[in-house]
Amino acid sequence: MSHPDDMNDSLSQLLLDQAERLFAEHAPRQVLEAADAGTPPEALWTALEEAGFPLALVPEEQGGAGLEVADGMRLVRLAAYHAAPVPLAETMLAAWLWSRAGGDPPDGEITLAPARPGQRAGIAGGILEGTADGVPWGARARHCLVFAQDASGNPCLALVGAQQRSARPGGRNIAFEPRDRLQFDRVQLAATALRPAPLLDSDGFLPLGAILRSQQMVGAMQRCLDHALGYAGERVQFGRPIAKFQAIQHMLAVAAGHLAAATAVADMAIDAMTAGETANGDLALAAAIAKARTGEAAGEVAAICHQVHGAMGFTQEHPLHYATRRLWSWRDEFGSEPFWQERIGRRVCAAGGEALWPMLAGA
Amino acid sequence: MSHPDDMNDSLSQLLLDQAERLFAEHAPRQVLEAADAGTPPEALWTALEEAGFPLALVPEEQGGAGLEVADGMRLVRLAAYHAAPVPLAETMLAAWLWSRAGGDPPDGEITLAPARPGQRAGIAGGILEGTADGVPWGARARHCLVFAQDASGNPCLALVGAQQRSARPGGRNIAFEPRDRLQFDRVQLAATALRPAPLLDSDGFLPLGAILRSQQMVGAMQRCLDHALGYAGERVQFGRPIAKFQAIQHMLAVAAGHLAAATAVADMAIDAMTAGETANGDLALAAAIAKARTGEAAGEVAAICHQVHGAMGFTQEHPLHYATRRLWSWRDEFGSEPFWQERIGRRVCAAGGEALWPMLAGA
Amino acid sequence: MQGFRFDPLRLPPEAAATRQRIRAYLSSEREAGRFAANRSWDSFDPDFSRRLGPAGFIGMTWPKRYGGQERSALERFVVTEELLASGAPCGAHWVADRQSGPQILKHGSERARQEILPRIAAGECYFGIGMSEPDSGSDLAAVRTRAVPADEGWRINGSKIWTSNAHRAHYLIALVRTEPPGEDRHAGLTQFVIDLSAPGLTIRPIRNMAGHHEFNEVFFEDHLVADDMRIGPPGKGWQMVLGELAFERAGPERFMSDYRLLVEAIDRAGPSPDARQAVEIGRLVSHAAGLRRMVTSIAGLIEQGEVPGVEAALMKDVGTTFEREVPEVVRRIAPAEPSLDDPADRYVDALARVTLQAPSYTLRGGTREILRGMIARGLGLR
Amino acid sequence: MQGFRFDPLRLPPEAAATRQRIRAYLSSEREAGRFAANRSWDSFDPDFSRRLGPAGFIGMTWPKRYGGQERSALERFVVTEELLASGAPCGAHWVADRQSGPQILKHGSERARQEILPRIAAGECYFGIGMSEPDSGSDLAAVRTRAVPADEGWRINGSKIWTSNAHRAHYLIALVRTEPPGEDRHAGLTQFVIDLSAPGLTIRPIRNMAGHHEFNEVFFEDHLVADDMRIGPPGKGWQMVLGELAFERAGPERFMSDYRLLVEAIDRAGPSPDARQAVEIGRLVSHAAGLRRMVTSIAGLIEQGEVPGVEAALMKDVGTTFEREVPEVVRRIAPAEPSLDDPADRYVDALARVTLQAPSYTLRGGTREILRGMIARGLGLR
Repeated sequence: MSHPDDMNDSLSQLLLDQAERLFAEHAPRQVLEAADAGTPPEALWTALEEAGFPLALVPEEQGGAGLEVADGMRLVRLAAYHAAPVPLAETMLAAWLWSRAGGDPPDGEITLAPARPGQRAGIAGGILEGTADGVPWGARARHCLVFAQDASGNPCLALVGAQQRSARPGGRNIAFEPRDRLQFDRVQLAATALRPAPLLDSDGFLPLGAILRSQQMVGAMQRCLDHALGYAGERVQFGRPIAKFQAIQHMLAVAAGHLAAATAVADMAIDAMTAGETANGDLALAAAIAKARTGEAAGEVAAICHQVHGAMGFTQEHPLHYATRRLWSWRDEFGSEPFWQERIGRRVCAAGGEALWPMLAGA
Repeated sequence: MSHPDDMNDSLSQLLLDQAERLFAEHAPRQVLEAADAGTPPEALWTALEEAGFPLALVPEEQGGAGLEVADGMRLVRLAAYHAAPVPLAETMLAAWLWSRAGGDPPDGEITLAPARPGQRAGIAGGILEGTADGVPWGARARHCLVFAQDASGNPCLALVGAQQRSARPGGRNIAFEPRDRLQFDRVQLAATALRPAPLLDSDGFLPLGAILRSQQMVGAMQRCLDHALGYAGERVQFGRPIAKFQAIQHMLAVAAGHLAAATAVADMAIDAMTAGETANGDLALAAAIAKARTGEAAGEVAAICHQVHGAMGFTQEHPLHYATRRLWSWRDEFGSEPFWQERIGRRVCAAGGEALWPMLAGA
Repeated sequence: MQGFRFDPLRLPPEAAATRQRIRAYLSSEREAGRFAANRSWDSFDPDFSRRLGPAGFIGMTWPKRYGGQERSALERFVVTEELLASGAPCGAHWVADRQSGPQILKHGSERARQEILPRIAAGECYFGIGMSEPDSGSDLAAVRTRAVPADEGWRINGSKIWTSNAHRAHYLIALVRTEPPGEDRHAGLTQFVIDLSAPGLTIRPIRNMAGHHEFNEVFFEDHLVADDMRIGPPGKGWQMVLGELAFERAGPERFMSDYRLLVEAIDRAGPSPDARQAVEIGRLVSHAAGLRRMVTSIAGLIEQGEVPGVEAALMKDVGTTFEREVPEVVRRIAPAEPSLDDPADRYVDALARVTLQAPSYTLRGGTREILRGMIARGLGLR
Repeated sequence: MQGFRFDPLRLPPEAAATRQRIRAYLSSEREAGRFAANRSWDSFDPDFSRRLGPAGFIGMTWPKRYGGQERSALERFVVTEELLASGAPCGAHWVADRQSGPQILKHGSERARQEILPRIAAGECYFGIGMSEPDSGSDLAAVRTRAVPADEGWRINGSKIWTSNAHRAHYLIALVRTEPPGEDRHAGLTQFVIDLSAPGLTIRPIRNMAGHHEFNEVFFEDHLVADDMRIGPPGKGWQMVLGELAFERAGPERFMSDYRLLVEAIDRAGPSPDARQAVEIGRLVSHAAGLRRMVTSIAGLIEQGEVPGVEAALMKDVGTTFEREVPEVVRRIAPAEPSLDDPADRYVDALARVTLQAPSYTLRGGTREILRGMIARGLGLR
């Protein structure tokens, strides 16, 4: 398996090489271990900020790097490949949205809330009210971008500082990434901190969050498969590398198939995001397809790669789990597979069987 | 793989040997081909009647062989192993039920109606009214045992002769077994042709029919696996029998696992039927579990055995399809897997999580 | 992944135009009642093909001098996927258009090109595949049918099996041994175009388990073939066949064989499905969307002149796994007792036909086991 | 199937009586708040085991003179399945009761029996498994730890890995090489009971990916073991280990490791589940019912003194496949973001723990691939 950056893409090789070196230097094994134990990787985040990655998608005139969406998502995959324990993806997305809403994104980590289906926040008279569970790095992020609807149902974005919300920290997903409960208790927003939300409908951050997690799962699956291919080539049993056993070969072929399919739908979601910048792309459907298919692949790839690694992959010592625990966490965040599958299915059924093909191939 | 008669059982080896010889003589390849083409295997049925198999479960004093239920089900599996294209299972069950209702079972094929979920017949004033689709050998059977409820909802059995119902023949399942639509159009029943139904509740024949099909699927799966094991040992590719490839070995191991699990639940259903003779055994749950698990296994075993056989198994020449087409048909008859799974699930959920274990292991 | 190329591809504007053309054509065919929907690329209907050819949708990428349209591989791709989506009966011309014609164009003699390609493009000339033999299915290099030089060209003895439509096709391309097997078992094989109307051939039907006659065994007894019906250099048949297989495996038919069953199941579930139906249909659609993008990427490789062997193997493995799932999933959310005797119920009919056909999806064109071996080699495991 | 014996078995009346006894015992334990439900046989709780032993539920089948109850294997079986169903933390005594004790009873010296078995039965003495080594996991015959005769018995050098609880158990049974490897690679191995408190041993913890310390690597440096701590004849360790593995694989824990997650999921779905939840739960229950019957049949074989090697392999393969499915199915019908930080939500907690544990189900006690190879041998394919 190769690195995400083997793909042909428009992001300069320079930038991805820089990111690669950055993660190699600042997200080595010890940093992942420390993050698991509760010590945030501050040097990593500082390095990312110095490289301008958190604001990469923000136009240059708003203080960002003006990176294209596709290249930004490539960076998200690479960060996930390295299991970088920071809210880089969330910050990139939040900053991008805020800049598109006309705001200048602040420095520091920015998270997104609500992040779960069914949770909502409301705005009335410049006052924000709501609760959100499972917010990524919710207690630690310097800012939280909140999706809320006003009394007329208009989608808005509110940029809320750390001092403005109360947090119940201590929750983590099974990758030990912080997932906190935030409460917005009659938060009075400054005029510049509340803007009409671009791109979003009543689903709030769910579709774009689902696309983020899909990209991340692609990166983490690539890492799993790289681990498994390496291990299968080295591990000798019954006098030969286990890579020579047909059972191992076929399992890994299946995993490669899942990864290829997941990559395809994750790419498709990037196209939809890109199209959404200029036209009314069908972001919701692309997000649903990406998260549903990628999440399913994540479970399969994680299972296969663990099976190939045997007991070794089950240990804390072996780095496989940094990828697999993220897959098992991310597939359930911003809507699990059935949540999105049901969305797709209802839409397809409502349109009828003959309408499916134009939906897939274009009208 | 072995024959069904390798099991330790109480049926005399004599009787099973006799059945084995009978099927070998009267249900050879040509008979199966002819039945597929629409020619009923009359000699086979005559031989079965002469051997007393259709009435095997009927007490001796009512003209039967007084066979135990477990032994009768063994015979059903054996007939399915041989893909015998006759309604032996249906007749055995109908005759058993009718005799338990106090009637003397008639000669000839007896079928069961309704055979599908959601279809019902009614009795009022000795008059039977109803329609049933997909009735096994419905047009050809000399009698049809009809499950009907009277105005008070009491379950009844009506024995209806061929001249009393109208049939729309010509339907077949994909094993080319007749599945006809029967209409009971104000059928006036003689007093001796209508009796309170033993063992049955408002589900009518569904649970017992499901148990029959489960036994049959076990027999047909055994045949599939026998075919596949034989073929894998003979077929040479890349210089060795394909049985020596790990991929083939593991596929067949999985199939053997499904068969073992299916056999276990089919045996469990036999116990419940047997218990039902004397006590109030939990027939409905056992039937649901048997059909759900056996039907699922049927799809997996058929798929694996076809994959092992390659193109050869896909031909009419190779006998594999006599078993697999039956599996694909039977799994959907008398309620498909989801029908029964939902029944189980609703019952389990209604009782709560802690009640599951006593349900599985006994109170 | 090393060597796995599924790069994003945006179809060019001319492909969009072609899509509108073939859609309009298929609509008019359907409206005129000229084909029953819910057929697929294994349904043989020469009338359909004889109309489709003159309409310009067969041999599209070939030079005009051989009856082609000189269109891009991407336009051809669009036409194939639209044919599949509509359930058109494409079986008569499918193999000729997909692989035999391209082999002749690329590696055949000028005579073969001139005599055969225009007739294929006209929808009048059909091909079977002559690879497998009774003792060499997955193990193609083990073929034993032999060709020896003869006055007029070559004399062939042996037999081929599983040749779809040999009884109603005009030609097949046969892989035969022209040199005794040596150290390199892939050496010494050669491909020939076989005229099925010529002497020295006997065709034995092989019915499939649904009772249909699609397959055949073709016996060669001193069958003579001219040297200019050879495909590629003598002894290089293995390289030829690998190229042919990449085309055979690379198309959208490797995940769309039972696309029409999915369409019928959606309509069976109706506009207000229950949660089970919605979730399962949504899942299948998410798979189909990924596969369509993968197969589009492969079409892009073909357009660039690549031979996407490993990518095609991977797509076919994932795609046929999906095809195998479709009937198993839909029967669970829209229960029915499958039957071939009730064609008026299009869902039940499609379910029955697919159930009986599905085992072949993971066999024909390379078994799942062969494909996974190829993928594993692409991953560096072999 | 040839050699696959899953004969129907009706449990005898005394087993029913034992079931009532263990249920009453577990109920009183639970009511006294002495164990958190939703643990399993991988939860190490010596306090629980030290109560369970004196209550008569450990070493039940052994002779009374070794602290046993002289109960049938079927009664022991009933106790194990009830422990698993209740989610009791059985990890401390599980290995000793299941396989180490029986090995000592059957093949150990009189001293070993007298010294060790009564302590196991009292719930005070725990065992680890000493089979795998860093370079021999699935390929057990490749063990390189060596024992050579020494004055007092044998001197052992080498290491064992994945020994659960070596840091808190009292013994392990180690498979070591006592003769140089020859033609028959299964010959020349011997099993010994290793006292983990004796000199010449170093235990290195291996944390699992959830951060828990269960596994260890155990290093032997001139570790001395008395000859009467040998299990079976010298050089016959392979036969010993096969018997031990049959017991290791034959129990209900091979499909019930995450039974409590299923229980929690049922309660999460509630008494009026939607169709999806009902169907999926019903499906899992149909699997559990079949597996329970299979494992009951195996208990019957054990009661008859058989060593059900292939049946145990088959049941473990089917059973662990089921165990792997449980979390994947329930997360789809009762969505939740799994977390270890919210123990009050018993479903989320169980889902998180099982998700992290599940990869081990198809590895520990023999990988899926090893088991399928054994089944294939049982089918006559190897």
